[in-house]
Amino acid sequence: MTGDMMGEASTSIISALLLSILFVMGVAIAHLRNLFAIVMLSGIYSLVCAAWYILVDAVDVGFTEAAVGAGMSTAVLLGAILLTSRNAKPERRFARLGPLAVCIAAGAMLIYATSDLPAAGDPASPANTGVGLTYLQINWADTGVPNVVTSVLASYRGFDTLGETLVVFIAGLAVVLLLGFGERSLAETLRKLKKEDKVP
Amino acid sequence: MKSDHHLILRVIAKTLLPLITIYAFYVQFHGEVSAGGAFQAGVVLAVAVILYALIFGLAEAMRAVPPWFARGLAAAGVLIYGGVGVWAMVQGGQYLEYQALFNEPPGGHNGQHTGIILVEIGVLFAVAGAMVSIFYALAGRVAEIRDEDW
Amino acid sequence: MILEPVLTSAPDWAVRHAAVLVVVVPMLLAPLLALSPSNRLAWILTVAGTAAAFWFSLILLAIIQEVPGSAISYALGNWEPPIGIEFRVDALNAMILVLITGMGALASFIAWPTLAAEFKGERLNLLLCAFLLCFAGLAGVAATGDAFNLFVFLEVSSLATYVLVAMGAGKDRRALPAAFSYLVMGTLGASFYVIGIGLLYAATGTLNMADIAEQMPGLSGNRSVQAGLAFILVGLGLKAAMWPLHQWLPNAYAYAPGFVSMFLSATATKVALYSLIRWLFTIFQPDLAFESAVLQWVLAPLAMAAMVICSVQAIFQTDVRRMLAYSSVAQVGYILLAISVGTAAGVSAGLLHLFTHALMKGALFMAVAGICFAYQGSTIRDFAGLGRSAPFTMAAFAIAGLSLIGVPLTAGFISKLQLGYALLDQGWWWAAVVLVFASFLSVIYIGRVLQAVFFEPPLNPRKNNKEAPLLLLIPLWILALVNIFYGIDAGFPAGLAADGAAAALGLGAAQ
Amino acid sequence: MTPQLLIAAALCLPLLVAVSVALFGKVPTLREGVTIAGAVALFAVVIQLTLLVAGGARPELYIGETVPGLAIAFKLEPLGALFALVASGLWIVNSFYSIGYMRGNRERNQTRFYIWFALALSGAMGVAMAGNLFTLFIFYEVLTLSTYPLVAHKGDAAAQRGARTYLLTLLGTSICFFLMAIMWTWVVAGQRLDFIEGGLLADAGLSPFVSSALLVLFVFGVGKAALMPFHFWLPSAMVAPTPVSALLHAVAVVKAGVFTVMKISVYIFGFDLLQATPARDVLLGVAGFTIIAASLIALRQDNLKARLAYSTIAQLAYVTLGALLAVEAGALGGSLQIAAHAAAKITLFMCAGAIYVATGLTTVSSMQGLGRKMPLVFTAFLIASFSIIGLPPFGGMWPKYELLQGAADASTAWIPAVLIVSALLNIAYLLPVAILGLMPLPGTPPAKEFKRPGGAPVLTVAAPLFTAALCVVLFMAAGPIGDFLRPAFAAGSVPGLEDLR
Amino acid sequence: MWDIILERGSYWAIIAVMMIGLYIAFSAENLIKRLVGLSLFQTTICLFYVKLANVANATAPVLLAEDMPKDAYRGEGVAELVHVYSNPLPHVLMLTAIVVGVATLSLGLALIVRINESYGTIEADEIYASDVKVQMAEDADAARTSGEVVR
Repeated sequence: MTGDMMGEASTSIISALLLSILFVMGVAIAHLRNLFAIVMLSGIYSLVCAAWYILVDAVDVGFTEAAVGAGMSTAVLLGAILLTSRNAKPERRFARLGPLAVCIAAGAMLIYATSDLPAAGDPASPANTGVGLTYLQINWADTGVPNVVTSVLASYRGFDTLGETLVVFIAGLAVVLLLGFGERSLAETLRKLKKEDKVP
Repeated sequence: MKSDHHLILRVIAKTLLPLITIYAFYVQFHGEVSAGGAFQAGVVLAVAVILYALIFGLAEAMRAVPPWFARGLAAAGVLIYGGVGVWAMVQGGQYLEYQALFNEPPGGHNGQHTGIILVEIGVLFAVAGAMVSIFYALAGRVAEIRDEDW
Repeated sequence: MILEPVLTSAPDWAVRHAAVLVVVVPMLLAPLLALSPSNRLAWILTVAGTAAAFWFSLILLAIIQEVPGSAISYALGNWEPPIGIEFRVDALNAMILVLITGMGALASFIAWPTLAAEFKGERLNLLLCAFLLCFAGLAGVAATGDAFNLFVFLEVSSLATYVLVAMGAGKDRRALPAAFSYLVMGTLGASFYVIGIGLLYAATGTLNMADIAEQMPGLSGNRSVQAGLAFILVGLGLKAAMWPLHQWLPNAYAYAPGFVSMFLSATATKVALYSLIRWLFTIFQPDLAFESAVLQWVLAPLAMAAMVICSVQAIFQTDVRRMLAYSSVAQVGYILLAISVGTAAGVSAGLLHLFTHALMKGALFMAVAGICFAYQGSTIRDFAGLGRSAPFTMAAFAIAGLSLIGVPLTAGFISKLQLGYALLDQGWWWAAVVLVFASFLSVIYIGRVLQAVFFEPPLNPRKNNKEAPLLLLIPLWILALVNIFYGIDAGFPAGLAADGAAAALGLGAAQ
Repeated sequence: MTPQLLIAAALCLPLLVAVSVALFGKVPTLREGVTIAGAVALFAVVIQLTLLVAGGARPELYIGETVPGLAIAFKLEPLGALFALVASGLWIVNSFYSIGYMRGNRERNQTRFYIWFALALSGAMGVAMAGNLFTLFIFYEVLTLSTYPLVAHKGDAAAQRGARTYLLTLLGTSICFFLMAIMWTWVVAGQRLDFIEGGLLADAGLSPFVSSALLVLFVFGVGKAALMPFHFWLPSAMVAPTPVSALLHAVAVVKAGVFTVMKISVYIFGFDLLQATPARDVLLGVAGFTIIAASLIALRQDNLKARLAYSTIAQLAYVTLGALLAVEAGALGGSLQIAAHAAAKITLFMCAGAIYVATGLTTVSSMQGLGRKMPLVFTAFLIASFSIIGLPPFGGMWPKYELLQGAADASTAWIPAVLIVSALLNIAYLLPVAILGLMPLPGTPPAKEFKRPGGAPVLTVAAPLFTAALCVVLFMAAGPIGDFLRPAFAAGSVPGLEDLR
Repeated sequence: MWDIILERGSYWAIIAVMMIGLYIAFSAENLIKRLVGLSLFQTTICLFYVKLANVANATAPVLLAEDMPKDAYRGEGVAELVHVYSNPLPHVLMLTAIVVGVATLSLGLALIVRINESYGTIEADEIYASDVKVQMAEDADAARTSGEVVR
């Protein structure tokens, strides 16, 4: 059992380390005004999150966060920065008090809530003995798929995933509606390419 | 983009792209037994297209994967996913009841496997199509991404 | 039983799967629209999809009404409820479903005449696709019995809504920041809701609403449950435009395309209010000490503030759509006030007002959309003299406006009367005073427009008289006549609201 | 015809008139002919109904419920019959007068005028015959909304401002107070709003606070009763054409207001509860104050119509006073005042209108000596003034007599004093108009020439003469009217009242 | 004392990070920064959920061979598990939330691009100021012309 306890302790330490890195990066993002740096930091933020997920046995979430949060989000953000501006203006000082109050209120509420939350990692907590445990127990018999996350995602809660697919679809649709297909600029670019072919 | 100072980049990219694509499909179809699944695979697939566009230019990418195709792919993905549900309904089950796809007795896993695979293909299409569309739309607003922009 | 023919004529599969088809049919038609080669075909499909959803929701209502107090449970994927996702439709959902699908059908009807000229090329079918997805999302929120599934559909409808609002940018660029701030606020609301769900999940280990409700009596002292309620309240309050979380609403409604504001005003906040009722009364019980405190000391004062402050703000608007938008926030206040009473009479009055408000605001925004289309303007000044130029449109507008004021023999009067009854019955005469005062304020802001319409000469003498397009006039008059009909014989909506209130209050206790 | 049909006819005839006027709007003669025919038919129907009521019947018409407890129902009893009779009868006179006035004045939008006038009458009929508070409230609002276009008839900025004040005051009081009171009544009476002999709330066991609050809400909520401080809509509505003023002051609107107050005190509260309500004494004081204050203000008005408007405020506070006395004689006096004041005030307004059409004059000071040129008009004015003051042999005497009687029964000593001071003030502000018109002081310049060749149109002179005659008839008919009304108050049992004759 | 910190400390750390995201989303005037804050906030909510699902000494919820008996089907009750796994349900929920987050982000960015095109700025206060200017001009116009109507 000592090995387990050692493992547990080292997990806790690494977890604390990662979370403090997240905290520092969050503060840095709040202070920075260079949007490029902000976007890059947010990408790294996602990567650190991904590492943390894998540390706490959420491999699927970690993978997704790395691909979606660190990869796709950063790419889209960079595209948007290219089209808009590179720097943010400094915020007005007095404008920060209201948000601060909101955050303190929400944070206080959450900390109040944690006093009755089960201890972190408790295998007997309601969350970990409820439906979640049932999935682990019945999954193999029901679906024959070893990865429980996959079977919950696609089968038990397949309708959620359908909704999620719709959300992605809407996002694509919305961006196309707002910005066009890119086809107009495609035609332009093609013309330019042709010109370049001819001129030199 | 016709200048040659990106030659190394291009060569590496050309070798990398098939690998990325294959990796996407690995992630997709290996999702049942290990970490990974259609969302991740879709994003990886989209990243392959994005990489292609970054190296070879947007126009080239749009010639390879036309915008209408990306959009159609996204729509088809949603339709596939929803269609599996309708199929189950037609077979007399509830919506999205994979067990009813082949009207198996309990314990048979064919329906579940087929259903999950189809559904994940739907997700793959939808995610890849939508992400590529988003990239095209954003990138299409500037005529070209110049080196100085990075 | 008025709905019996619907049930007897419906095929078996429709009856069996109605609960899910009401969402799935528009949801699967949407990608087809995106692929549709012609705009007109896309529009026809939209109308068909919303109409089909309306039919399914009528079937659902008919099934519910056959056995009073019953509920339809539809297990998706045939996984029994706590494991799989459940669609659970009782009298409350059925009423909301009928309302939003009905209003959605009318909205889809007017989409073509108001938009066809503006959005040419491939964009109209995509716009309609977004509309249909928004519609499906709202129906999903109303039908689902799973707390997290509710979030997913909330996001489906919200994302579609943001882009729909932003599509007003073709006429007024202010639609863009409006959509953006809606996006930020809406996302924050959804995130708060997710936090609340997480806290509840931590305490109960389940996501099924009925399941959570069952465990609730034993958890009344649990602090994470209390905090969960607070976060859910704020999250859904943001979506429902509860004062002071309403800042996104006026601009969003004012600058969105006409048919979008009509649809949103009649459905989006209503669905959020429905979920609020579901959470406050079915899942949490109002007799829990912390909740009754929230109802009386948080919800009621906020509601009254909304009623007075936003009505006053409405008076000072020069743009009719902004005025109607502020009025919507005030009306949300009415509904929340009724809910905060916490009795069956209160919830019933709130639901009735929710119903009638959808009818009258839908008609008002529809008329404004028609005027915007025909005369290219929506300030009060543009409305001057329209009583002569567009008598039919404006007559319907006037009827709906009177209903909003609460003039007798209109639906609005009945719901306000019920509201007053619920308040006085509980001895909240001070709230009733605020109610009548806010009604008086609505006389002023509606009166301003009506006076300009009927008694002022137009700014520039109009060369030709133009009505709103016929395709818009028909649904507009349907709504106006319904407003009057339910003012004379309110049995149907009042019965729905009473059943809905019973269902809202009863589910947790009955199980 | 069955009683149900009669009631339905009374409600629908004005609507029918409105529709036909809209159809025949292009042909003025036909349009006005239809109006008059409709008015006569309506009067005939109302007379039939009144005869039924006099015979002890209570004709009813039940339409249906909107939600349980909120029915649209009609039931005619003596008070309502009296009001319906006054309104429909004076509609005929007013229609004739309108023809003369509107044509003589070359007003625009005459068709619109006749349409809304007919709709307003429909509202008045509904108020008169309403069987419960809900129905009454509906038609009360119909009356408000349908008179708004009439008040704003001229369409200029002043008219719009006046009409806006008119509408906002009436809607504001009715929504903020009246509706609130109705809702509250609905709650405390167990989801009922019916008018019941002896009082709906009599057995509800209300605490003094609740009954006081309800009474205050009702009395101020009925803004049409023009009790101070909610009286200002009436002077500001003076921008309307004279036939409309006549409608407001004599035929329908303020009458509907005081009628509603009367009906609430008799059928909702009942005399016993009313006497036990602490707020009643305060409200009596407000009514007394209104009588004196409005009369004093009237004294200072030079504009004839404004002076008449304040006179109306004072005179109608009599009815409120009578209703609140909560004794039979008081209520009877108030009800008689409705009829008597209607006849007298419509005469006064029609005279003012006739003067305006003929000469364009509006101020009292410019009318000195005008009586020489328009003797008939000024004679009618004089007769009506006498009736308002309460001199025999004119209709206005009986209500004051009954009110004094009621004040004695209710043992309130200050009310007779108020009534006497008020009568003196009436003399001071009304009589000089007619008397100086007929017999100008020596040294006044001769009256202005007629603006309109031939003076006032015949119809605008004949109509006030007819109603002046009516004032005399009312003096004779007071006895039968009292007998007719008395059953309405029978349930409010204060024994030992003298017979009227 | 230490127990409590060990048990709750990770929650508190997550809450602190969460509030930074919320603060950025509220206070930033730059729209892109605001969106980044929003996405940080959403990401951190995922941390919270996953922390809830964490079970000490467990493995990822991919069944190991011992827990996959042959010919198993759910006839009578649930299976006994040999190993301890972390809770899969919050993982699934958070997969959904992450995808919703990126969808929102890209929609928001598309809006920002459009805003930048029509306003020339992506600072909230400047956009607001220019809107107010337009609104005031419209109101003044309305007041002037409605005055003419009354005349």
